[in-house]
Amino acid sequence: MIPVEYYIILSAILFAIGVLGVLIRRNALIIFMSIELMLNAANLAIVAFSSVIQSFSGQIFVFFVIAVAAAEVAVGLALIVEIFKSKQSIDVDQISGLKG
Amino acid sequence: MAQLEEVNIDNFRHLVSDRALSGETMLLNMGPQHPSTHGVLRLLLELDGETIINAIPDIGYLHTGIEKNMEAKTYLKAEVMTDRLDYMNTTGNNLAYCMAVEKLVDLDVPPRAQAIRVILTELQRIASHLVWLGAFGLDLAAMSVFLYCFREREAILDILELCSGQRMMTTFIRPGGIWRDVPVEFESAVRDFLKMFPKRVDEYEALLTKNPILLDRLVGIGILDAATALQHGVTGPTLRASGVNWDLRKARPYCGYDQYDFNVPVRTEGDTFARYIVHIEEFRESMKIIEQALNKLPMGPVNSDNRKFVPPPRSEIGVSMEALIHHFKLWTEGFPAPKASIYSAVESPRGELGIYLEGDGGPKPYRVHLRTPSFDNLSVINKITQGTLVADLVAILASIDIVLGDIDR
Amino acid sequence: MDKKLEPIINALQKQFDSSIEEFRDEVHAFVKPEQILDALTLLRDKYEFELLSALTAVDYFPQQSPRYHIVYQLTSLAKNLSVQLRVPVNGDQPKVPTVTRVYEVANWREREVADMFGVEFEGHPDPRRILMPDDWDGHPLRKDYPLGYEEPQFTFNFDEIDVRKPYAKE
Amino acid sequence: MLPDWTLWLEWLIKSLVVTLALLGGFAYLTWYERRALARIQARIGPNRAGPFGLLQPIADAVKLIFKEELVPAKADKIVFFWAPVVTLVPSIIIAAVIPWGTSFTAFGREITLHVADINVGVLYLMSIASIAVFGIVLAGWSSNSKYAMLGGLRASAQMISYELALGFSFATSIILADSMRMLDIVDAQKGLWFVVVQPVGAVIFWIATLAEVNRAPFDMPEAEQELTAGYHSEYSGMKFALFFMAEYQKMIVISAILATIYFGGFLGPGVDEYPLLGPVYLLIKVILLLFVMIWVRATWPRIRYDRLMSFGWKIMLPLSLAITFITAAGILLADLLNNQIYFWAIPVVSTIIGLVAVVFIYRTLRRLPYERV
Amino acid sequence: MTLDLILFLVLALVAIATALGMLISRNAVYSALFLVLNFVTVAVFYLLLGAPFIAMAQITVYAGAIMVLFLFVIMLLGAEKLAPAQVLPWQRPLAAALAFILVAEATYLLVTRARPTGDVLPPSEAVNTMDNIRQLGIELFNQYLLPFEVTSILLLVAMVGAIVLTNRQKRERK
Repeated sequence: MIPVEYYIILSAILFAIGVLGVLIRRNALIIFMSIELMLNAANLAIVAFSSVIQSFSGQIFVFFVIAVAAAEVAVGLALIVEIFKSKQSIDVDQISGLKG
Repeated sequence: MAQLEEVNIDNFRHLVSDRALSGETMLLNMGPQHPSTHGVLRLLLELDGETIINAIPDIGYLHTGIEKNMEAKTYLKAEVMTDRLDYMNTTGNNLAYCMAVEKLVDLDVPPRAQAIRVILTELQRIASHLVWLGAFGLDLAAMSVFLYCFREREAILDILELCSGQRMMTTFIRPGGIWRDVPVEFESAVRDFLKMFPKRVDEYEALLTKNPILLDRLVGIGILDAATALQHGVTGPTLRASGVNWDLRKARPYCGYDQYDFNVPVRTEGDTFARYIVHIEEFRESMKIIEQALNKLPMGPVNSDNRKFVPPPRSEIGVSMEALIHHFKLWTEGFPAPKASIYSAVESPRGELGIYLEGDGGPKPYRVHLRTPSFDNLSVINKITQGTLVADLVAILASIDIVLGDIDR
Repeated sequence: MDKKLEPIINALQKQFDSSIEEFRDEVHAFVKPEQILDALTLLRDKYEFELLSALTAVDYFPQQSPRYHIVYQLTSLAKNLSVQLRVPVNGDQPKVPTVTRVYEVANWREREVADMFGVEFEGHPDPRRILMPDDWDGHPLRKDYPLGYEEPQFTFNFDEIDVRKPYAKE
Repeated sequence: MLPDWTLWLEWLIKSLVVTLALLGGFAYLTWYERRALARIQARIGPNRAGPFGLLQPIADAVKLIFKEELVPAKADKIVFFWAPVVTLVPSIIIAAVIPWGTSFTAFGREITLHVADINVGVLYLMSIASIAVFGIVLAGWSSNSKYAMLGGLRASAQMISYELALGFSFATSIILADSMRMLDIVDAQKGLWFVVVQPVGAVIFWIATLAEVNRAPFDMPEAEQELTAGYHSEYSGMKFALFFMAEYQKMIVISAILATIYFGGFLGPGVDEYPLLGPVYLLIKVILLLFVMIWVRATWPRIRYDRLMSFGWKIMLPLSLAITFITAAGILLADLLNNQIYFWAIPVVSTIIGLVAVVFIYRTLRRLPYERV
Repeated sequence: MTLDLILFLVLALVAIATALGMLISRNAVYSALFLVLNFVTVAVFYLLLGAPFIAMAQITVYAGAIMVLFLFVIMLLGAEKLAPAQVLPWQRPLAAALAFILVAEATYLLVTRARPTGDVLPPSEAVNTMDNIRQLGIELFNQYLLPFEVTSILLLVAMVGAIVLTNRQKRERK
């Protein structure tokens, strides 16, 4: 028997690591990956709760999150590729201007 | 991918586009060790993704200095060098060289020798086209065709072995005729081949010609128009696939090609598939020529009786003092040729094989230049591959039929 | 001489003052280096010599002037004719204008002649060596190019020759 | 809580059997392919080592083991080492859900003839297939060679594109069987193989698997005439053997999957009485399907890369969507109106759609200037 | 210590280690690979929690599609490594401290305030009660039909957006 708190703590740790990645890394791709990690941490908590209350709603919610994440990655990576092509870099410190 | 430091760009900076310098396009070395460069050819590709911006050939890896070597040998002995030229068309090279020597010293060849020369060179043409077709199929990953083609080529090599004792480097055609008369089995061997081969050509066609994937790979790829082809000195099947009806066998008949009835296959499309079709049709035309030559093969001597240039047959040496002297003189010292130059060309499987031969009155050629068709045919590759994909480059390269021995000499 | 060739040869003689040589039905017309571009353009455009079949050179060493003959073998597909232009070039600093603009096939052929004979083709778009390695010394088809002979290596002189052999040793 | 030790033992033995069968199958598939290719190409093939060359795979293995392994100087050593492993593992574990029989009784217990009977078996196949691409991408990247890189990128783009068509033809059989469990899918085919109901689905599945395992005519990633050997250009020795192994195991596994979801899996006459016949039937089906793969390799030229991609997206994807829809609609109508006519309309309509696709492909071929040839 | 707990702890360790690996790897390819491992581990958690469908979707979509896309982009751009630039000396410790506070806060809030009742189901039981894909599908297509359709439109929009963003020829023509 695993108390659901364990899952929640794990999820919080993973989420915090994701936040840390967004804060300290400058590579736009790794920042993007950190965001994915945070989404995953949230998903994990949702599925854990869903298991506790024995309802499918949580799983369905996670299913939607995964679908949205796929859409987000498609657009986000396209943006990063375009930024790289115009700036020759994906260092977020250098991508500060709003005009290309 | 900024990986320019791996290639020294200084030597060919003027050949690639500006985008290569900024690293926007990729430079890729194709060869000298690469399965589909048909020998040791290096192509420096400038790629945008997989689209070819520039394909710069780099040749010379097989350069053996044949022209220089031939200057150091007598006219008779220099002939063996020509076998090593285009190793897919050895008898054809011999023929070109012998015709050049015959023209330089004004030597006649008896009709039987002419007919045998025609049969052998046409057989060799089929063999060369077979290797072409096999390699072409292999480059498109139709691997069975390769083995089928080599099976048939084997039959031709057997016929060559029957005549000369050698399978590839035959040196069977000699100035003034041929080395010796063909054996009695020759005719039946060639007839067997003629009987078997048409069905095999149909088989290749069944495997390839209407295959949708093959059509997709070939039609409209690597289009070479007639004007560009002539500008680049392209000859042979590649030129004929671009709509120019130019075949030295028809235009300037030699060896009695005018007695035979055959067509010169011409396609106007100029793409890779047209080159394929021309090659396939040439199988059939060559078979026609061989059959006719075999049917009216005249009897008689196979060598000119001009003993000043042609060594006497072995049988005479034992009984004739004069023959012995001629034999000795011709093989040690050689015969003198006039101080003049000639250019003589034949139609090799790849195009116009021209020999520029200059004598200085002595027994050795003063200058031999071999105008080899693959050399000029390859020079067009950059023109016709621009804008195609790497996969197309392989098909185009295979279709223009290069032999590196022919290019580098 | 072929009847159809006569007007062409006459035009060459008139326009470029070229001398004519004939041997076994082949016609050689001599032109000066500075005229070669015009002569080839004339032959290509007016007399339909579409194909430059061969472009090579001959070295008449020890003779100094003209030491080289650059040979242009032209073929007319339309008329089924051939003619050869020869350009005598002086021995020291041999220079000929490039004909790449008239016949593109000359690009590689001229590179080959430059590689083998050291004749410079002025204005050539890609003046690299073609057959010999880039760092090669000398021009092999010149008659004064030293011929290398290699002494046969037998058991009795194996080590002696091995020392002199130019391969990489440890 | 803990399963008793005999169950553990049973699992262990079954996993070992599957793994070893795949390893041995790989070895003898190379022999089979070489012999079959040789027969097609009018030659003999390996016949020196042992009777009929049967020991040839062993000789090859010994050679590869003792071969020197080269690591390119600028390669990423860690990834370069792991890439073959990452390629090989999915090709073995994917076989876990394939049932090779029902069950039989031995040693006083019932032994089921499959390693894992999970109820999302088909989804498992999909997810393992989707991570198989990693090894290839990593091999291409870590070799630090442009050819390998191009091969790796080609492979992954190709596998991702064809996964969709593959997924839809999985979906078709799921709809037909009304379950994602592999055993249920096989059971549903008692009396009627799905290939009869949905022939187009089987064809699409087969074409997509050819692309998925990089076999001719879709062997773009390793097109040796273009990219020397693609992503494994720089590999030698045992690491190369691992890639080779992965490719051939994928061939076997994917043929087994095709046999399972469209050709009735282990079903065959008498399999109910003698469950041990199941693996035999499956093996026969796999061998026949493998032969078709080899046959195709011997006959067809390689398709061009951009055509392959457009074929995947423009033909395979819409076609597989269409047949999924037709199948679902047919079953729904048959259920609602209680009329089997609609069920039998599925093969008819799908075949018509498939023929339309073939005609479309045929019309778009660039062959018009050569109509008279 | 039951078997479940041991399994959980090991997997949790792996998940945290791979997440940290993602965070500190110098090479973006390594980061991506660590993240793939992390996603696979999370998928195993889903299996333990009796959500096999989500687990498989996680592997297929996250590991098989999204991360491959990431790898693609990293390799295409050649952006494995960034040139080192000056880092503010206090940035990293501050970020770490903030992250720690975040963990503490989240744990505290989630565990004390929003305390859910009960434990998660053990795997053996979860398989029996929760593992009903048919039920999941029915619920998805009845109760959540609208969100489902909206998601599909979202995916379509994202696809069009990605294609428009990267379609260079069109822009060059303009």
